[in-house]
Amino acid sequence: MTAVTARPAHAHRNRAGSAQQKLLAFASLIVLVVGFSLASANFLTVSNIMAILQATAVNGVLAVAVTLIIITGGIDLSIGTLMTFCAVIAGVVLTWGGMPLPLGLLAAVGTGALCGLISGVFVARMKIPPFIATLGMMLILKGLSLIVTGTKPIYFNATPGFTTIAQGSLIGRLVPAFPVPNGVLILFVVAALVAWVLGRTVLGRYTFALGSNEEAVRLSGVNTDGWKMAIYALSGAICGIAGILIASRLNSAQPALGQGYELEAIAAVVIGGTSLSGGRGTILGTLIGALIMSVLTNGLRVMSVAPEWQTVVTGAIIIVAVYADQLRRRSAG
Amino acid sequence: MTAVTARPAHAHRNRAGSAQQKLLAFASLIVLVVGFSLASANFLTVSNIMAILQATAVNGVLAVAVTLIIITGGIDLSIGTLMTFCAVIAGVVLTWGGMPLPLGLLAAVGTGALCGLISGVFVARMKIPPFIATLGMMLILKGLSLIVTGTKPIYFNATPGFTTIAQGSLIGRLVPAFPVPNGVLILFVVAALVAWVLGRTVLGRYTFALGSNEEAVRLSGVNTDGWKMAIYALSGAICGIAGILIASRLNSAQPALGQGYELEAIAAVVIGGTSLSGGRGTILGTLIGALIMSVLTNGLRVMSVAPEWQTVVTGAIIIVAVYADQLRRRSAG
Amino acid sequence: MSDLVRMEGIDKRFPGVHALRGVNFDLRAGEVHALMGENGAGKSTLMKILSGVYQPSGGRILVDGAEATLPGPKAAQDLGICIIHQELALMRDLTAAQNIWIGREPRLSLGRIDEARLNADAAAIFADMRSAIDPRAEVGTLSIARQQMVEIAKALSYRSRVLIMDEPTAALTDAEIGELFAIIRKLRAEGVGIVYISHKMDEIKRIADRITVMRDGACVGTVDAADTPMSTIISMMVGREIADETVSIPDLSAAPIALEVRGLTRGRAVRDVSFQLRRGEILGFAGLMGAGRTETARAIFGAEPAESGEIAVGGRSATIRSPADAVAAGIGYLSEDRKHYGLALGLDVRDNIALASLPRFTDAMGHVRDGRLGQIARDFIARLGIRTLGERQEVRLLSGGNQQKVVIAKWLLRDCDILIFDEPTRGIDIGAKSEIYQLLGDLAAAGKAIIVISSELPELLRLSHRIAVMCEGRLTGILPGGASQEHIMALATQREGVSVQ
Amino acid sequence: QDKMLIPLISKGFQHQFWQAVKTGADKAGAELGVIVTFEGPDNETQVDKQMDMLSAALANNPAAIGFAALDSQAAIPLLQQAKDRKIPVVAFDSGVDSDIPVATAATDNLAAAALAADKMAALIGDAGEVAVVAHDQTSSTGVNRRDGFVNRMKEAHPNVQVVAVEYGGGDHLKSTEVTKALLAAHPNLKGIFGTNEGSAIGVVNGVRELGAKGVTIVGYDSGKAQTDAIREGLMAGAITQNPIGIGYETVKAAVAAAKGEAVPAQIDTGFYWYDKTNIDSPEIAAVLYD
Ligand SMILES: Nc1ncnc2c1ncn2[C@@H]1O[C@H](COP(=O)(O)OP(=O)(O)OP(=O)(O)O)[C@@H](O)[C@H]1O
Ligand SMILES: Nc1ncnc2c1ncn2[C@@H]1O[C@H](COP(=O)(O)OP(=O)(O)OP(=O)(O)O)[C@@H](O)[C@H]1O
Ligand SMILES: [Mg+2]
Ligand SMILES: [Mg+2]
Repeated sequence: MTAVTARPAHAHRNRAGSAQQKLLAFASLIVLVVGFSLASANFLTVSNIMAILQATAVNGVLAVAVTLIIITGGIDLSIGTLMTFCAVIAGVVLTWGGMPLPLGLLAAVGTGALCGLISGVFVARMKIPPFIATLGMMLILKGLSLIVTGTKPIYFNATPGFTTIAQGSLIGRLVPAFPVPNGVLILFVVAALVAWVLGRTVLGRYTFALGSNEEAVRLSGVNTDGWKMAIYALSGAICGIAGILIASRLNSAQPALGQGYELEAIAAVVIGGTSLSGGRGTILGTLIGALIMSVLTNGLRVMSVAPEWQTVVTGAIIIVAVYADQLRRRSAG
Repeated sequence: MTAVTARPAHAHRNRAGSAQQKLLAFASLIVLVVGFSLASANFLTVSNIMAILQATAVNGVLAVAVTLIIITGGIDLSIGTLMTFCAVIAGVVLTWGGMPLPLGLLAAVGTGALCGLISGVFVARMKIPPFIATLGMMLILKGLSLIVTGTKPIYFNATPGFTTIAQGSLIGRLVPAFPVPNGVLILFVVAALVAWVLGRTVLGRYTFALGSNEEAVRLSGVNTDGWKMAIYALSGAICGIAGILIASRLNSAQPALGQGYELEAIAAVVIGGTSLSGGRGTILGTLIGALIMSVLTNGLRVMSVAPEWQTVVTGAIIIVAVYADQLRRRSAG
Repeated sequence: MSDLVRMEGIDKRFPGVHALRGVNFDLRAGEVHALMGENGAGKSTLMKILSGVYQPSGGRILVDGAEATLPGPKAAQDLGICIIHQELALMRDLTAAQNIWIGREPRLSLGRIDEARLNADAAAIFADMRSAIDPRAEVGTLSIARQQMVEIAKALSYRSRVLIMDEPTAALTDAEIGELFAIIRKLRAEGVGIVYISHKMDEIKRIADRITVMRDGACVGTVDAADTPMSTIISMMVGREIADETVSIPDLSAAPIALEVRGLTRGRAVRDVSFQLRRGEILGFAGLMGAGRTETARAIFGAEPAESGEIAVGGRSATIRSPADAVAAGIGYLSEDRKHYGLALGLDVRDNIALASLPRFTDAMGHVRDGRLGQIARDFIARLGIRTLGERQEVRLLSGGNQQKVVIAKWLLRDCDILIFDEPTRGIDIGAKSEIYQLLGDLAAAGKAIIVISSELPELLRLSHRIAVMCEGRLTGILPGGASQEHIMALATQREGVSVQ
Repeated sequence: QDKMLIPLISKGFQHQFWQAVKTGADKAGAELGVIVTFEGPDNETQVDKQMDMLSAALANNPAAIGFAALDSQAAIPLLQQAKDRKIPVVAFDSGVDSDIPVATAATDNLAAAALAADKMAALIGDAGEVAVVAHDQTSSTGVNRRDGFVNRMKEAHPNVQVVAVEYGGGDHLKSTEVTKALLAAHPNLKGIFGTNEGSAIGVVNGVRELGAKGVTIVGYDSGKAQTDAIREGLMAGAITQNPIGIGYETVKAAVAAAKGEAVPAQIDTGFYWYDKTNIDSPEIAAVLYD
């Protein structure tokens, strides 16, 4: 995964194994699911599976957002507080402003894109290291959320249907036995879209190219700064979606929430096999990483493991899961 | 330390300009100090300066520890909880075990080195990305601190003189007008030692080389894994010192504290000009970064800025300070 | 004939370095204009200015007679100027085809990339070049030679009017060079102006119409290639004559065996390779691109340990699982890819030279004796003629050839008994080259055992006491020094079906 | 025969206060022969994490649930689910804005903090500048204790000015630095109120490190460091709730509700002022923890 080394010597071999490789990436996840099912009869129930999926939605969307940034070789610490800020703006528009629902959603996504763009300007134009630029943004947005709301949550009681965005279940209406929450549906749609952008479009191509060798891309005559800003803006817009999801889930914009969520999202990305040094990564991996995280937390809770032991076991399993993945890749390489 | 600084293109100018450059690196810090002094008469008092210095001690030591790791191109998220775990072990040895003080200190530093070594094994031998390896360690150590203590703080009332380690003032006894707390003295000693290690010893040389191009170092016949583990162990030992400092400051090992400290320490390192992609960095920069952070927090509080605005302003100033540094470097070539 | 490009009085200063001093240069349509000069003379810098990468500190650039400003690579591209950089500028995580078309992807609706066309177009260019590179292969997995082919393909894809090639053949073997020249001739016939930088004299003779020689950042002169003898050009470059020596093969039958390799195998790249190397011997390795020479060397060195086979050093069997093992056993390996495997670009010259030998300059406390190291670094700088501001200059700021010399210095300082040099003179100027040949000869005479892998047959013939030839991962034969090129080529193309097993 | 399962979803678990609640809950669990689990997020902002915990708790088909809501509204869908599945919910620590919980075992934080304000005013002669080092700007405990204190001062002690409210996140070290900055900014400060254990200890540390004289410290909750500080006279006194009682009563009510017995809707577990004089009295000693 280091930019230079550990690359399989032969490109063909690389590709032939890739389908099989992706299947194997599920391995850690499946081992976990099977393990918890054996350990507790309450784990593999429909309602608990739905709870796990619901718990994955917000972190998953954030992880998808930050995957984009990480593939460019950057990092974004502001995703958590940006999510909150977008939720707050939705609250301002809907509850305080009394505007119709679509406008609120648009405001949240637009705010996300704008803030992402600003981070992008810091990073691309002003050449501030992404860590610092987004650390600054994290603090600024955290403060702004508190300032705008006056440190009190904004509730969405005045907006009928707001909670169904994440909590309702379109699928459940069709297949009552399988009431997948809309939040999860949205996660999958967002993930599919971003995977498509990454895999098929120019923006995606430049995302990988920037992470691989930014100078080479610049020397090829590409407007690297512009594209980078676009990527940050897109990522910000996705954080806006995460903001809508969490607001809908909590029926409120909680201004103090958000910090710490970036770490979890980044962890999901890295567990999913995306390299922090940029240039490689997949959305599928990120989804699996996010699922591993929520299966782990939920499973340990359902097993009624003491919280301090939950922490220890989570840490150990994350290491083991990534190590197993590492071994697999090495043997596949 | 000269060996170590970010190097401009020209060796001669480098040497000639380096003193001036270092002075300039202080610029953001000095601007802040001057600004706050003008804004509030209560800022530049001896006791407030001592308070700022004291507030820098723990974060500064952690930042020095993580500087080593960052220069190798890695990251360490476990420094905060490792600090706590070391404090807890000191508590176990001193308060529960009733051992003499030096043994407690040794236990803390030894625990730090051992945990650092384990992270090093994860990273170097098992090729787990540092982010994941140390995220896992962070969780494991967080849980272990709670488990060992039974979630209750361990107090050091039974160890006379324990609080003077950080809170006493050797200098104050000699120069009563300038009662620099021992904690700060320890920070400076640790920083000087690490700067020496980085600038003058093989370990330091390999630290930079690993961050610059690990594969080239490996292909030079260097046992890169071994050196990397040594660096992580050294960094862990320094976290042990931070653990002693915080325990001495609070006269207790608080098992729940620690998470979140890593972000602040890493921020200090990056503000100090060390690149997260490895290969370059200075301890002096890290110290300045840590000072900038504590001057900023203290100054805004002394100015009685509303807490939510403190957050916003801190974020903005961090961005501006790093941007100014960026401009300075660019103009320096 | 009107000038396509005219550079007048170009000046370029880097902090502390006056890299170009009032250089004049012109390029006509339909010519190959060779740019020559020692390492660090300023060739790459001049061409980076022409391609918009650097901004000149003084002077002006005329394109089609009109003054042009080139604030960035894109501006140069828009004027039809394209460059193949000396230091490969590729995105290693992308495929060959994606690299070639970066910034100009064929698009469908919605910003989608027409991947099929992208690959087909790339395949067409490779086919034109008669190169067997898979457009879908990830560039990071390709050998340095193939990466260079990708760079060339990328430059060709621009169909530009001005094509600058900065040492395009440094890592190529004769076969590919032949194909490249065929392409260059075709482009020349189409009226493209080509700037060609190379340190390989024979190439210049074969392809150049005019030659401009640079020295110390200034222009020495421009001459017609056809009626200027090489010796004149060389003396213009280095200010002296270069003696054209030939190898004298010592009798080594009594010398002890330094290295013995038996049945070394690693995947398809290295298949059952066996040979012996005596002390005092220089064993050359010849082969076509991808023949497996680099892979063999890396297997011996433990960079990618072999799957099977034995290695004996000094008569004793050695277990080599890592480069550290190899170096401990007295084997050194200079990689063909200096940027990724040879140098820590962010460190200075001194630290790079010291990288493999630090423990020797360290006291019991772990303290590095920097004074001594600095002295040694300065010695090497003088001895190899490394053009640098000093031993504390960052290596990434050195010219390509000078970087190569730093890697050589690193291994010379390590003082291994067995030295494997993979393309040691890649990008090194003719004067320094002959000095390095001299140096290798001296090392052998002093009892070192040396393996030289080179894609330049003249170099191998000039250096080697014996020449091993590889093809498709197998060692197809070992010839005595001074063997004929035909003989070597026959072994190098001895494919499996043909060879008698 | 399976034992009843009573999960308690709290607002935290690492802090001593929550550990004391857990102690009480475990005690009741042992006495009543039920299994009690106890869990809470890392900090009081993580509303959605608490929802996930509640979901996981419901997955285990508990007999009843104890719940300390970080945000009442956010929990309503899950509480509704509990109600539909006939799982009684007992609110603890702070109430839930809903009729779903069958009982609420909580401290009135507003009133408790008002008591702290009265005590502080009395200690500083009913005049002068005071400040608050709070543990959280948004959680209900943080907000209520801050507001209870500040509002009481405004209403009943007009000569006492609350000149600053700062937040230390309940982190001992951060609260120490906050206190030192407060003292630098307001040299005339006569009193500081720390709104939970970490904040109160931070205030004590900060005052001690600066060697500031004449600063009256009032704390909240207990724990060894606080009781020590009170005994040594560094801290004038503190409010303590009855966390052990909260835990105990919560489980007791949950078990009763699960058995279909009637439970009182409000269980006031009370709060107390303690200082040097009454710290060892049996009534106070019973509600302190360390
Ligand atoms: N960015 C830079 N900063 C400082 N010095 C530089 C920089 N780029 C090049 N130089 C210096 O300018 C001089 C000319 O370098 P250039 O790369 O043009 O040489 P060259 O003729 O291409 O040599 P080679 O044959 O080795 O490739 C060298 O002394 C080099 O060290
Ligand atoms: N068409 C191809 N695309 C990608 N890799 C190839 C191709 N053909 C051969 N290879 C790989 O090239 C490697 C052998 O290259 P190696 O670098 O050892 O050769 P070499 O003789 O040093 O030649 P050179 O360095 O000049 O390319 C093997 O790993 C082989 O699998
Ligand atoms: Mg060059
Ligand atoms: Mg090769």
